[in-house]
Amino acid sequence: MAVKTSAALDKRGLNDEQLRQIFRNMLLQRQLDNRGFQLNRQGKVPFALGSEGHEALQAGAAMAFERGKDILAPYYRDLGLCLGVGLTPYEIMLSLFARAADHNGGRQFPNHYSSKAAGILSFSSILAAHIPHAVGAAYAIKYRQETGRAVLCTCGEGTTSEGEWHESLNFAAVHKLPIVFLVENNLWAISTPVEKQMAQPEVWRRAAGYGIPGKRFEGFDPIETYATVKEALDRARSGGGPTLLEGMCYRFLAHSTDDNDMTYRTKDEVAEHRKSDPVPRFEARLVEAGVLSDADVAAMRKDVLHETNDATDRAEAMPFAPAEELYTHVYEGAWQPWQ
Amino acid sequence: MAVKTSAALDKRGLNDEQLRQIFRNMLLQRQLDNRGFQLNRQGKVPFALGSEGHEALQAGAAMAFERGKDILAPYYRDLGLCLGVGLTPYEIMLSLFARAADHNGGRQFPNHYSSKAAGILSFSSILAAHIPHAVGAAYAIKYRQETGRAVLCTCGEGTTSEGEWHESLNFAAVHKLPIVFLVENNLWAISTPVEKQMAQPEVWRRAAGYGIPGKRFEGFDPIETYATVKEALDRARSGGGPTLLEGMCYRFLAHSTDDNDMTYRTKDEVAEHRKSDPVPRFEARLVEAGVLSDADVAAMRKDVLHETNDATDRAEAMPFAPAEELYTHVYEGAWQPWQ
Amino acid sequence: MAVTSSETTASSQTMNNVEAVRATLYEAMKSDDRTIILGEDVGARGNVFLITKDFIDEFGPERVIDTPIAEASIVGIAVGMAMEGLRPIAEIQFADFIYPSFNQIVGEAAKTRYRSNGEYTCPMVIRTPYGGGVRGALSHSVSIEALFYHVPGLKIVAPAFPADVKGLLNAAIDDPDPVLFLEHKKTYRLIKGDVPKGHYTIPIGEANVVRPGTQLSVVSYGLYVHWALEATKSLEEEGISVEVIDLRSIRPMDKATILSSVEKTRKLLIIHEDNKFGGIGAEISAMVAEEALFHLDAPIRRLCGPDVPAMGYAQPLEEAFMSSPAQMADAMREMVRF
Amino acid sequence: MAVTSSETTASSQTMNNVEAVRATLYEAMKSDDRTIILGEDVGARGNVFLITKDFIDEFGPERVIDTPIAEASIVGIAVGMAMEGLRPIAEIQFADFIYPSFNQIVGEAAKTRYRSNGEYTCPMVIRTPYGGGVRGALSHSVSIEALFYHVPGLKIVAPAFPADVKGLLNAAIDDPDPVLFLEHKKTYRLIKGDVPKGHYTIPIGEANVVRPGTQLSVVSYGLYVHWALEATKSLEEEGISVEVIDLRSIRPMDKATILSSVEKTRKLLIIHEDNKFGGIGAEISAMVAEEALFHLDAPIRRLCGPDVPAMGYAQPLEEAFMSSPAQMADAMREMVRF
Ligand SMILES: Cc1ncc(C[n+]2csc(CCOP(=O)(O)OP(=O)(O)O)c2C)c(N)n1
Ligand SMILES: Cc1ncc(C[n+]2csc(CCOP(=O)(O)OP(=O)(O)O)c2C)c(N)n1
Ligand SMILES: [Mg+2]
Ligand SMILES: [Mg+2]
Repeated sequence: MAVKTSAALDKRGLNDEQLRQIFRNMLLQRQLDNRGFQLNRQGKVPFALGSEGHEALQAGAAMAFERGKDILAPYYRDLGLCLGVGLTPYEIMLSLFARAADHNGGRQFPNHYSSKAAGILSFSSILAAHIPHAVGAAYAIKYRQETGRAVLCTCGEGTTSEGEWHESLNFAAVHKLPIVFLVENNLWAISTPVEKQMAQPEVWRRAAGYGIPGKRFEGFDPIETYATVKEALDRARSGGGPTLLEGMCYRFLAHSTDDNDMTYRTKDEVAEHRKSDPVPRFEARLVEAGVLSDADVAAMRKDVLHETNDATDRAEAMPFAPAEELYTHVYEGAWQPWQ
Repeated sequence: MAVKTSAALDKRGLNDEQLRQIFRNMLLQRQLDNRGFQLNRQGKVPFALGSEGHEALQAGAAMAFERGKDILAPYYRDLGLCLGVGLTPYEIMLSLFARAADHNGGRQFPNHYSSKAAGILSFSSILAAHIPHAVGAAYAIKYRQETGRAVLCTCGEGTTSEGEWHESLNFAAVHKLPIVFLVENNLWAISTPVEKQMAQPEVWRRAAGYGIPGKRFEGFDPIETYATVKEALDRARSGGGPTLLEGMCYRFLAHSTDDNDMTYRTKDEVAEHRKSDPVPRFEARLVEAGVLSDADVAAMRKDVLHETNDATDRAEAMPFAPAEELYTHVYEGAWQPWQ
Repeated sequence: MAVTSSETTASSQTMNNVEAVRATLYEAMKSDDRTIILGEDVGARGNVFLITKDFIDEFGPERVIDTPIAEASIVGIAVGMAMEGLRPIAEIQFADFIYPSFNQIVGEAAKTRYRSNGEYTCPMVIRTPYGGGVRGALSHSVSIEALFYHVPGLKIVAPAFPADVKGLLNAAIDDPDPVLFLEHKKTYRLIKGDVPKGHYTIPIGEANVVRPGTQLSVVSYGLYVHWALEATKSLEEEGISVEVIDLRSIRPMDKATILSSVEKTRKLLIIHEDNKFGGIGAEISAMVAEEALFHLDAPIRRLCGPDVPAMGYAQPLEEAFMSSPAQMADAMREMVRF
Repeated sequence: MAVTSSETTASSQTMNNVEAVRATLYEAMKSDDRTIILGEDVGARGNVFLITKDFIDEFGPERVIDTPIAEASIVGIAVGMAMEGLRPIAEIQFADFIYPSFNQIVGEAAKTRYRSNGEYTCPMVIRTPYGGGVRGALSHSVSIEALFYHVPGLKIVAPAFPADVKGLLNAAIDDPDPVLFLEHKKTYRLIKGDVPKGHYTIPIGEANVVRPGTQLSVVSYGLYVHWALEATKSLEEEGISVEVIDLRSIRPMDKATILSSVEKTRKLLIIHEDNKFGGIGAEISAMVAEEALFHLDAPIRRLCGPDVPAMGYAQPLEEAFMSSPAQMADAMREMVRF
């Protein structure tokens, strides 16, 4: 996973403001991740899960998403994608603290972000189950002839082993649906390395079997990610059908606060990947290219920390849903099955 | 689907006796198929299902199977394969008549052949559900280091859309299991044509995505089929891992006696494919090559008819399982849950 | 598109169950272009029972989707369509093939509203033919209701009469939540009846007293309602009066109707085709034992399918599995005489 | 490999439930090389609860298989292994993820022996942690027993005590038919107890009277057995004598033990964590209403999880779902005073 570091930054159509937004998203992801793990250590939340290593991929992909038009069908590791399409750190923290004001009312695990307003579909913890939903949503878009709209559907590489993944890609291909399947390949599915998940380790190569385009890209590079995802989304939006993308990245943290990754991988392996950490890399590239000054970066970091602190405090101060809320939204209307 | 018709028959390692066995299997399949539909019209059996058009593929593949060693995990259209690995017409007729002496005791639909003695796994009507079983059996073979054994697992092209198909191929590839996945592509899944099942119509192209060899072959040619399946089985038997094969054929009859194929395809389409009917084609090739004389063929036909008549009569004369049999084989041993 | 019918009056038509399903689906397709039918062989073949015959010609392949053979995604894609504003009607060709979609029904469709705190909903119908008596063997005969009736978030209906088929299928299509719509395939052509013209719904969750009586309450659903009615007729001559309740909806279940009947007759017989242990009858019985125990003059009895995996294909194995009207009459007689 | 234990005598050891699972699996792996463990993260990670920690080093990756994330095939491949002579123990990482494998469990494993008229069998175990009280939210807390207990051909056990875990897991592994082995994850480290050394089995299908009493029979299983016992202790001072039955096996169910207890106490309270409607309690209640109606001095009562899709992640939503020992004591008191 070599990342290009040339002074002459090829912006692939992004303007400087967008580049700064991408970078700010990456900083915010990392800050929020840190905060989650910190709060867990402090005993304030029973569970947290980080996306460190996925920042560039997610910030770049989110920049290709059209707010108010596209639909995102994410998975639990998509903090940066959800921020990038419009969720606020406050909403993220409401999810972490499971407060009543959370989109899910504190019902779901943290990181299971959904927001009808932001175009983020609701998903469960059951891996791959959201992928047919994304396909169904893409079908609705195509059926209503809403050109200019597409669905971006993500999952980890481990999740591509599920039968529902296969069925979904096949159906989307048959119907040439406006959807991009973005696989975030971080080389691990909890403790299971890619070699135990698939005999040939390049997920994108399965695309040909479905008769759709497939591509692998460097997910540590947000600009390449943006350009690749945008090309695929543009194709989807204009009737060109689905694409299977595979962004290469790495999971720097343990799977979650419940996991100890040192039981199955070595410090050295993690350290080796840390050398290509996309956050400092991208910072260096932007500074080198004059998109940001060192002072800008420092100010941005301060700002991101402040926003995270503020979101944490505000969310923490919010109430839980009362016990009666256990009984709402089972069905619409009057029938109360527990009576 | 052009079939070679050259006088100089390339036997691909088959001896004349084997060629005659293949041809006889094909004749027997067709005769038994006819008999099933006939008995249904006569009101003697409520259901029949034929494999016309699959004869060459199945007779050729069966010849590559090693009796007493290999395991067959078939599906309901595999009359010829099951005959080819050792089932008798009498056993076929017991299944059709659902008699007590049937391997399944008359419990399952006809055509759901299984026989522990012949190495044929038991399967249900639920499409693709048998494919992981075949993989599990292949795992057992590899785990016990029984080289020289392999599993031959078949399904229709329509069944490749199921999630379990994907999961099975992936697992078999990861573990380099001794198994051959043979897809019998007859262009239709009941009324659903291949174009509605997959965006690119070549199933074998999915092999690369799993990191295993894949190959399409002419399933109207039993010799090519034999050679292709044998190569793949030999690879499996000697530790070379799985292969995905796709044999091209056509379903000449309706899906079953419950189907009317004229609601979704034309007489012309069927007639067009009938022109390449593998049975007369292979007959002509064998006669031309001197493997069989016209008189041999006539004798063989007579013999096959006789065998079919005999099997029909003997099976029909057998009793049904008594009602009490409903209660056996739920569990082993003493617990009778219905009491 | 004309619906086949043998008799027609100004306000109603005689049709069988399969015609009622067909006519109702047709009207739903006509009246709302958010309605999408998807499943195996629903297009050119018009479904294996010809329920959607010619629909594809009239409504196009975008609205009548011949899916690949992949039940998990048939339901899962319908969930996504429903979340995004369409009103999908997914078909599982035979109930026996619903197992691969269990995750999408139980884990996803039934929980979408709940887990999103009401932000996303899942208005969809899953239709499927179930039940035996048609020589369907192990995998074309099963009853599946008990595998799903425990699931909050889901509704389940299983009508027995053509008019109920129409009213409940309309209600299911209009329902803002996922509904599993079970059609007993043996009743498809066997059961005929008057069906009111025009759009109407029958509320999901209301049972129907299809025959009033005084000495015994029988609760059933699907094919067995008809067989139970047949049995009661033979008992009439013996002076035995049996009340028959057609459950119609399995979840929600109409407690009130069952309880008030039992309070009157003081005896309860539950009859269903599905296996006994953990079947629908278990909940009915438990509910009555909880709420009307001291109204009972006899133990509650369940006449159900035996606890074996399935009916066999061979006729004796199918017949032994099913309860006949004669067996039902015997059970009724015994209970009344208790 | 030493099993962690706090106390050891000549004939038994003190361990918690998770240690009992681990020790039993270890012995099965040691004693029979047809035993294969397969599932997600069972290898280097040693399962998410460390149940199979270090197994892969001792028994090798051929016998401790880190599968791809694909539950249908985890179970389906185990079925094939079992048909071909191995003795697989498949793990579903959390019970909530068993849904995608429903087809393989219900349609295949449970019917293999039956459909092949006994020619093929399916001796395998599916282990999975279930249940709430651990802040597992919608998809790491569910109870799944009622989705499977209706299925002939399958056996289901759900032990509550370490000694039962060992005895029943051994029985499941030895069983010639498929067994769904449910481990309440909240009891994993919470519940400790004496476990006899050496190989022994506890017959599947036998309940256990864990506390004798005279005024009320309480039937429960899993975590709630412990909470019910806690509740009975507080009632002792009030002079209330409650008999507590730990079901242990859900299918087959031990009718005889339940009936003889109810005949003695004349009152029955069923307690489970799973939703009420169609839950295990429904069958228990129905069975008693059928066979011991006139022995009852009070309506049967079920204290169960509410009929909502799941407990929430937020603490109030989890606590509101679970029945507390205090609520159990209240229900017991009410019934005894009835
Ligand atoms: C159906 C299902 N099976 C298993 C799990 C448990 N599980 C949660 S995350 C995970 C690993 C997923 O790996 P991958 O798809 O690569 O995503 P990553 O976490 O690496 O981003 C597993 C096995 C689950 N949530 N759902
Ligand atoms: C899980 C499941 N879904 C649907 C069916 C109904 N069904 C039986 S055969 C068939 C078509 C299968 O087509 P294909 O795999 O191409 O095999 P072919 O019959 O053409 O040989 C279908 C849909 C089934 N048996 N199982
Ligand atoms: Mg991963
Ligand atoms: Mg086909």
